[in-house]
Amino acid sequence: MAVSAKARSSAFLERASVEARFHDVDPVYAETRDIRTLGFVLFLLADCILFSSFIFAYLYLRTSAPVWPPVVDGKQIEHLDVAFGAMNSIVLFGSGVTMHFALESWKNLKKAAFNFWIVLTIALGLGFLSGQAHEYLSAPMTWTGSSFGASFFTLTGLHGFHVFAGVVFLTVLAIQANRGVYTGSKYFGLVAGTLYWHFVDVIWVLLFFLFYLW
Amino acid sequence: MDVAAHPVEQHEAHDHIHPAPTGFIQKYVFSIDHKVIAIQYFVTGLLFMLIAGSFAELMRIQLWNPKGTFMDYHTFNQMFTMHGTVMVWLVLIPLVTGSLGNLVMPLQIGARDVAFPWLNMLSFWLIPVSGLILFSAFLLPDGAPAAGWTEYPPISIQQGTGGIFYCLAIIVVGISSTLTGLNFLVTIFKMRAPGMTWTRMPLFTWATFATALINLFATVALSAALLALLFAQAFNVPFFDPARGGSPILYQHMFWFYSHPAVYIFILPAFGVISEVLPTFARKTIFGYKMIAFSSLAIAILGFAVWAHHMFPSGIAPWLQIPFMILTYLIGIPTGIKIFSWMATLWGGRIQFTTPMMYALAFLGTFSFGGITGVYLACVPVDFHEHGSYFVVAHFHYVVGGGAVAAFFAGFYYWFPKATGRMLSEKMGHLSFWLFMIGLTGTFMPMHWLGLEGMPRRYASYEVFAKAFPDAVFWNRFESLSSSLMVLSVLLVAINIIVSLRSGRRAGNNPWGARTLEWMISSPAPYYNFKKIPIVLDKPYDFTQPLPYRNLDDEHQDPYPVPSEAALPRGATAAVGA
Amino acid sequence: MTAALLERTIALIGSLIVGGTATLQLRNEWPVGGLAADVTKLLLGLMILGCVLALLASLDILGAFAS
Amino acid sequence: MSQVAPSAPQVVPVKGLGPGFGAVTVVLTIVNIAMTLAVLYLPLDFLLPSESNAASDSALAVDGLFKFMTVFGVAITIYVTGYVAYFAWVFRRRAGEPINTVGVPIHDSTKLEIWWTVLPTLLLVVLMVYTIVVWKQLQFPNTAASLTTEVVAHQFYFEFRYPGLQGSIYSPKGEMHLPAGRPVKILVTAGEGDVIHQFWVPEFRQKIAAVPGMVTELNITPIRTGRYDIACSEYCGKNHSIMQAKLVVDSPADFDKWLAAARVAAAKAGPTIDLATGDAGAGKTAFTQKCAACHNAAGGFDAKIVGPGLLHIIDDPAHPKLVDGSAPTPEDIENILVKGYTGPIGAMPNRQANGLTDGDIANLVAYLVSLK
Repeated sequence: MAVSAKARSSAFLERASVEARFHDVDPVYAETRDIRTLGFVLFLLADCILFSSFIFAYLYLRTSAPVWPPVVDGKQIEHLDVAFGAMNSIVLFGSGVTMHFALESWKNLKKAAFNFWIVLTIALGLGFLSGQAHEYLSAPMTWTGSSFGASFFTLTGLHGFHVFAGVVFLTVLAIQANRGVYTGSKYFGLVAGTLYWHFVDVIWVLLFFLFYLW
Repeated sequence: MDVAAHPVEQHEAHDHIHPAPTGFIQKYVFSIDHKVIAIQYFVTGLLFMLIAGSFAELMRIQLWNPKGTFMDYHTFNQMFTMHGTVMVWLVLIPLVTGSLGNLVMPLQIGARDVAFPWLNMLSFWLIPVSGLILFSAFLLPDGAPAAGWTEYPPISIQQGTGGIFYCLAIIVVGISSTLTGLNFLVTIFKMRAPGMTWTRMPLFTWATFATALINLFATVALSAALLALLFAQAFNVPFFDPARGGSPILYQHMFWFYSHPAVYIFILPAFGVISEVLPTFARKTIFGYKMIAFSSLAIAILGFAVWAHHMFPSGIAPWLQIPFMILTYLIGIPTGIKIFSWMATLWGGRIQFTTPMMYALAFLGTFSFGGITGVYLACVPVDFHEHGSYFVVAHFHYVVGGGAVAAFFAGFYYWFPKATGRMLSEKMGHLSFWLFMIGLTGTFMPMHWLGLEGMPRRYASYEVFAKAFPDAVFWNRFESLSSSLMVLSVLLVAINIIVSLRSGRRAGNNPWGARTLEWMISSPAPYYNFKKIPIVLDKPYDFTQPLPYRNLDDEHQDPYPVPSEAALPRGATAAVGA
Repeated sequence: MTAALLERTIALIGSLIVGGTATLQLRNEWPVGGLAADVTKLLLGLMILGCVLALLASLDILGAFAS
Repeated sequence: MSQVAPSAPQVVPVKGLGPGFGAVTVVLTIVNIAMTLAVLYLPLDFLLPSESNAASDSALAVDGLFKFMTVFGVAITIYVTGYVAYFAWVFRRRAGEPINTVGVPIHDSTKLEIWWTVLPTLLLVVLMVYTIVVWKQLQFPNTAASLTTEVVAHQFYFEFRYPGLQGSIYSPKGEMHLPAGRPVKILVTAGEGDVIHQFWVPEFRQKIAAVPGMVTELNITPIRTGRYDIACSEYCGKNHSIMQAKLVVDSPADFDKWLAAARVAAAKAGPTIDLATGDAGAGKTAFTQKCAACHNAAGGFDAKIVGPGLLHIIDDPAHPKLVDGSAPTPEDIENILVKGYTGPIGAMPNRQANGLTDGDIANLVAYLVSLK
């Protein structure tokens, strides 16, 4: 789906003419959209703090532990399965890419393409969640066993909850888009959904590194 | 300064006016008008203040007798915990940011409402929900949470399910204040009147901006700490259990990372109120506008880096104490700049002793004293003696009671006419002021030396200490009596409100002759605030210059506003220009 | 073809495809201005970093603990 | 914007620094000097911690720092409240003053602002240096401690241990004894599974937290004999208010006499059991009869039945048992077998209740040590 710059600019011109024909661009909307975008980005920043607090807790406990991964009942917990983690991460990053295509196709007023990509994104999101469920079932430690389990399950659980909320968010967006709530020029909901989805990907980049690769 | 010199493109985007709210529910219960929400915050805040205040009174009665026979220890522990928790999260933050911030900030920047009115309504309605969860903990078999408003594990998670209700309630109120912070930030960033650059914004809006920064970024860290505490208590997750790799000190780090910025959430809007009240009643421009504005930001940012001064003797590594001590000392400098600038504002003014001004002048005294005892606690070796003693209780009640609450009352008496269109009674105002100040001094001044002598905090009985220092009994009784004066003061505020709402004198647009935008419209302001969004050309504070606004709703606005007779103490005015 | 090997190959190929597409998207998005676009660029960049991490993990360069 | 009522502001000028500014400054300075002298030299025992009740070298250092800050704190308070009151009075609106009078239009003076930024910064730098000097003396004393004692805080009592004597020689109502004039290191922790307490002796001007699973320390040289109160200053549960203990500072001679007497008393408490004669096999049978009901010999610390699992009890790195964080020694197992143990999960009966002879204890210790 790589689009060359020239093709992109023609699409841009075409879209601008479409918007002009629509005449429904309310002058206030540009203002409202900027306000909502700033509000949503600040919300994502606040969410970052939530994860960084738990990451601080994980780092604090890990650096003050005599040995890592910690010993429980005389046995040292073995490391997490990196291969499965890598595959699961790719599923989530893939859904980030497909979501980006979804928004691009909506901007280019290709509703069919939008539906295809957003459904694919939701599917990949659910795939990641099932991967996480498998990871939890086969995890070498329990939530209450040690500080490693406490940090791992709390952080990835919180992230999993955010992914689940994202899937619900995207499903609602897909339904609303098809119901015509969003037009060619007024689609802030979709922008917010994409930003949120990319945010959830980036949080996983950090968690993947902290728990699997370090 | 005529308009031509300042080409300002007309923001027609703001000019649309939503249809008026209809019906009682939409107007007063589920209203999205920031002014109505401010009044809702105020009423809820005052109600919780009375409840938490009565908890404090029960504690004072308990401490009347060193043997502490009035109530059993566990009840007393619940009392000081709920007093602290309710005062911090359901009284001070909602009153200072929700009530004053909501009422004044949108008006001062010339906006029609906050950026997200629905979110504003949700933020308010989370407060009663949180209060419900918190107070229903009293019905639990083990009663309300009883480990202090800090709820340190492991004791907080061994004391019955009250701790879980505490976590849930404070996460809910945390969501509310995070959303309020976000709402105010976006409003101040995006919805200022045309021409109002950052250095032309009123100082209360500057303070609300700095507070919103803290609200947005610090409160979520608290939600994380309480979520971890909830998991630790409900699901036995070993974050804080040393036997399974956890560390009790970890909670203290996560908790105080929020809770020190939280005390700046109380005090920054209080600074904003003082920066508005002093110029108006000294009839003189604020001294050092830029320094005061940037000091607010400096305090907000430095506030994030000092949290471990609450944990000096708690077992953190000795070398770690020094950086936090130094950073805490640094916060003294911007605070000092503010206090000296306010003093310079008084110099050469024409000072009227209205009730808001009385509170503002007293604030300069009590808050400075509280700030200085804060330096004692920031100094590590001295803190080894004073931590966990009544000296700490004295310090923060001077800064919170004499600082944030006194400044809140100044803001309340100052903006009550704008919110309701009625003047409050000056006589009752002065009486409640003196009761509050005398009560505050009588209650909390003796705590300084009780703490220095060695009376620990959170003790339901102090027999052993009283045997070592017999004068402790006298001072504790003196405090218990003085605290009743503060109760009278708050009750008098309530009476003053009820009386004034019914028969207070009409307050016109601008009873105090102030110059910020909220005084340019009617009292109470219409739901859309401004028919035409004004244009701002300069800072509002210079009383010798005409008003720096264009395109005001009131064509015949007097360029040099003067206080109305209703506002001045009796016999203080003469004919204009005589 | 053990399960682990299958996972590694999926991760390897996947990280190349997703990483490549994401870089393309970032390049297309680069000229666009505005807060939403800037934040998207930042997040896409970090996601590309995530793909690189997944790539190195699949090749057992990172996260190769002698378990 | 038509010019309506001509209420142009009437500026009330101020000559120089204002009427009586000099006089007020002089008065405030005199009051300040008087207060400084009072703070430094008057024995304001109740208001300021002073020599009369300082009982450790660190107390003197902290009191010096406290007085230094009080001098400047009092000065700032006097000048701030003094000037605010003076300004409020001198620049008040006079009765009958025209309504449109306004103050002098000065909105800043960089000279003044530089002064009140630089001066507080210098003051804080001086305070910082002085504080770090005192802090270093408190945290890292140069004289080695002649005695290391251990304080273990439990819910609602302190337990004091002295070196050379196995286990605690004091019942919960016991007193802590310290020698005057000798540097002492006090290791402080809380009992296993207990909560955070704080060991505070106001007369020493020192406190440190007692955190379960962590050892903190205080370095003190008591300088005055006498009886003092130890208080717990961190909320630790229902009876936090009555969690106190007595601290007796004796003269060095008295202390040595007391310590020797305490050692004899501890020795008489029970003949020291010769652990070498222990036989693991016999220990195993004794274990199954008397201990298996509450303890699991095959499981780790978490394998609780009533008490903790005892596998790897000796060398389990994850659970530092003893006060100073090192792995338990056979003597400690013997001590628990003799004295019993009250943990958060339940209480273990002592040797009389379990009916353990010396031989049983030696065998059990051998068996438990063998559980690798």
